[in-house]
Amino acid sequence: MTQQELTAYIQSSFEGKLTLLDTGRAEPMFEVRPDDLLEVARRLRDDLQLKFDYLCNMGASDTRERLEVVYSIASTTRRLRMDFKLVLGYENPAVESVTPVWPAANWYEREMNELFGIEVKDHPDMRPLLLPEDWDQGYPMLKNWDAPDFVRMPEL
Amino acid sequence: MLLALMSLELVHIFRWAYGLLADTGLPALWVLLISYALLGAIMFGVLAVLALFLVWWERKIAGHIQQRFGPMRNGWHGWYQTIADAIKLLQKEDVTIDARDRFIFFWAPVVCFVAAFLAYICIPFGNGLIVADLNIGILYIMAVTTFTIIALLMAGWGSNNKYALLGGMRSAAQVVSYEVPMVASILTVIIYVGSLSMVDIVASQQSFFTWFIFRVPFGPIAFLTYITAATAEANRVPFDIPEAEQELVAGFNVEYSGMKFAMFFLAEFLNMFTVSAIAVTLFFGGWNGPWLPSWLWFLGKTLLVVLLLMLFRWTYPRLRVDQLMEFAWKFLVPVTFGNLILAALMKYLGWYW
Amino acid sequence: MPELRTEEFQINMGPHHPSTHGVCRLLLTMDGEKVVEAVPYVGYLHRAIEKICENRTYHMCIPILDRFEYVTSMSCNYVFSLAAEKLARIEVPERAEYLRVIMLELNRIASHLIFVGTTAMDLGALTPFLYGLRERELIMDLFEMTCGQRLTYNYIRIGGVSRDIPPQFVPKCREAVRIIGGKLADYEGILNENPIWLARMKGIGYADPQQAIAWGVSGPVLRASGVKYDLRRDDPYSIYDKFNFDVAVRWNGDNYDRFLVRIDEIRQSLKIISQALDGLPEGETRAKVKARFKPPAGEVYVRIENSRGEMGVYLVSDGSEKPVRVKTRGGSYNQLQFLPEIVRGRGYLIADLVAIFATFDVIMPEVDR
Amino acid sequence: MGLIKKVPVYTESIPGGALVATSLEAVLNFGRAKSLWYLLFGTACCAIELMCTGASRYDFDRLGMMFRASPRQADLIIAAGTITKKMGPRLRKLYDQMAEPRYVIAMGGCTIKGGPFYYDSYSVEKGIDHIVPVDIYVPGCPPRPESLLEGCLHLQEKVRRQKLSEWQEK
Repeated sequence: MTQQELTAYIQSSFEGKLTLLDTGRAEPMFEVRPDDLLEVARRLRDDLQLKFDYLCNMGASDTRERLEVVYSIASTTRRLRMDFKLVLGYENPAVESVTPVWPAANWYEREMNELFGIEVKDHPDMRPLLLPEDWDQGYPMLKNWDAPDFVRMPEL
Repeated sequence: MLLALMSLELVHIFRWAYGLLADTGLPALWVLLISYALLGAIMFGVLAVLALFLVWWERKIAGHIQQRFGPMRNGWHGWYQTIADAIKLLQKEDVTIDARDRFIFFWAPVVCFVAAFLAYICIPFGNGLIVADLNIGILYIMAVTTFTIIALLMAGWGSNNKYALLGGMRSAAQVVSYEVPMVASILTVIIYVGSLSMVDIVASQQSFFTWFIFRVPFGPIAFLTYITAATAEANRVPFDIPEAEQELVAGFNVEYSGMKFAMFFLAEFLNMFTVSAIAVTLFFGGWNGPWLPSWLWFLGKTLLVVLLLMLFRWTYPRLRVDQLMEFAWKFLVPVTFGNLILAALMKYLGWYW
Repeated sequence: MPELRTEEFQINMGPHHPSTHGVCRLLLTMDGEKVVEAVPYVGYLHRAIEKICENRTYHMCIPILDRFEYVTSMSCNYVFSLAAEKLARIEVPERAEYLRVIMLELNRIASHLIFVGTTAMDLGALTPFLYGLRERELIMDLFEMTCGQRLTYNYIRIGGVSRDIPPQFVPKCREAVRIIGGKLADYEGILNENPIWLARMKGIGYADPQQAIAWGVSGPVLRASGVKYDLRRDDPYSIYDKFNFDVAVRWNGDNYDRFLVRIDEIRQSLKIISQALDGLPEGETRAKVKARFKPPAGEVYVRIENSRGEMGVYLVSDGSEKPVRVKTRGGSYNQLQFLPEIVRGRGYLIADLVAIFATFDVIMPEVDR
Repeated sequence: MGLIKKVPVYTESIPGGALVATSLEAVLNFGRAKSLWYLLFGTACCAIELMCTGASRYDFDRLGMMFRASPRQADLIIAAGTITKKMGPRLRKLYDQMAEPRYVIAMGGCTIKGGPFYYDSYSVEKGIDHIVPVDIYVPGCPPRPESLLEGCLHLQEKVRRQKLSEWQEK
């Protein structure tokens, strides 16, 4: 099942939920609305054609205009790979936890919550993961946050 | 001086000291005490040097097995490396944690050190070179070497540290359960010698073929079970779970530093030497040997057995606690008792030489 | 006799512990010797690699990502360069691809040799540790010959490799391959048939394949549980389809199989290297890449098969010379996440936990980034 | 032990005591220098180089340096690898648990001044000399085993030149 067939199949079966973004590259990048994330994720995993049972990577990224949460998934049996993302605003961003579908997302979500401040709803055990216990200086990975001894690299 | 001393028989030294002091009018008890103290001092000197040598030898053997040199920079092939270690350990600050059990924490290394030394009273280093030829020799040694369990338990409990406690508990369980096969394999020798005294045991193995290891079939089996149980007694790999570095950081001696740690360190090596000395006396005919002086034969054979123990350490992984216990009770004890019965049967039927 | 009141106590296999490679803290609730629950606390090596990369140009990110996984840092350079090349659609010359494969496989062998050493050391056998590192020194010489550094190479760059290999590299590499192939028999001699080793490793730490996939475990740990999933085959990158090698798979998913899978992988890597050495073409070793490398705007997630599983980089660029977002994914991250699932409620002793932790081969920079 | 610290005070007072003190000093320094037991402590890439230095090609054991697992028995801590803000207090606790004549080798750029890469990272301690007193700095990222061995030889030199009187405050 090549990438084109995969993209066509997804567009046909998920017409409302997953819209294709034209990044003009080999890997298809889809977009999903925050509220039907869980339902799409469950269908992606259980669909017999797709069987995306393996969450490769999940992370947030701050592109100065908006906050995105990107999920990269793959299927170990069907040799398929796909990415889809979720766009969130800057004021109190929140996303549902996909741990019921892919338990692998557990630590990714904890890290995302800690570094980006994206609140993850009904996550099994939300504890800080990487930062020191007494960290209270905001969310470091956001673009507008700078470390105290931050040295901006001079423009070339 | 050491060589001259060794050729003399210890009993002569005792009589010479006794005779010298007898006519000075000191009360009899004092004379006895002083002469025995002199013997004790000589024994302490010999064993301290021996322990230092063993520590250096183990690091060199480990080095060469692992394709590296071991201590090289301190003297020719690092011979005074252990002396440097000892001087350094002397200067270390005596770190005492305040949450410890004061009395037990302090006395644990002393008990361990003393237990290691007590066993040398009736080990025959050579012809006549024995401090006191007790007629219950081997039984005395067995009783004394189990003192180390108390020392390890005291160290484990006294240092108020979870790792140390685990190490202490493990060592108690291990040494107790390996005591049984060890004593049983010793009994197979005693049946044929008829007496517990070490000198008699050595006397019964005069010629080469009467060495106990050649009395097939129970001799070799008794030796193998004895050596396995002995490695467990001396807490050596693959039975060194009390101070398993990877699991319990440093086992029972996690809280000890400086001279206290040095005592544990030397006691471990002395235990190893005791255990191999007993193996030589029982199975390899003690100091019997054709041309060389008797004590040289004894030292050579014991160092060979010590080498065997060291090879174990650097080739085998470590057993888990429950596997170790299982091995002791489910395999070693039946084998040793079966061997004991076999030996007794052969003695009764007269099929031995 | 009233039932003996036993109490579970908590012990800290803390940030500094001989058997946690690096700084990982496991809070163990123990019932006597049995481990009831192991909760990992991480973050002791969190160096904020991703935040730093946002303040560097693309070429400067490569040495930073070297430290992302310092045991196989060739694959870190490679995965970032692959992502940048995919974004900018750069064609990598043939010789550079071959050199990259040779370096990646050599680095995989070096990482597995460290694994053999540290696993044996964690189970008490100190000698295989020294043997493993002795073989690894051969590979260190090869790397030093080409890129001058023993551990963090900065050799694979965007568009190819930094410099060509010296003439005596190929014969020395063939000799290293021959020696390491022979020495594997040594390790198997010491460890595989050793009854104590078998007793400590066989049947302990069973990882159920479905659960492993659900938790995102990848690499040798997954393949030891019977899932034949190797990115060099299933999501082919570079020129791996030119070499014939088979994926090392084992079926009963315990410690012993995780150990054997890695030994098989060393053999497969040796096979790949010898094939790559035979087919090494001539030609220049780097495509034309401007110093102020500005890829077109876009985002890509690229993943490769590293010695600890799937290593991926999610790269976002907006056309300037600094990346907008570099999200790195390492294999140990999910394996450490998966560890409590295996240990919970199976009554493993602390010695088993140390063995499982060793065969998971978790190193901390991948987890803490 | 505490006793050693009082020795120079008494020996200086008796005539000709200075000679005794200096010769005693030489012996004590020799003992400390020739057997530095280092603690198994490594956080990042430098820990791999520390392992290689302990392995068979470049061997620590030649210098009489044996690795010890518990801080109580170690008298040298080689801080190998990046020390993050979360790891700082732990390093300090380890240093405090070591027995008195203790030394620290700061191995690698990260432990000297935050390293060549992490100067603007928010979670890395810029050098460990404000956490533990450092004796020898071994630059390099990661430093080659030879430079680490040279660092140890320098430390042995430094230990041999220590004065007993100066030693009391340490």
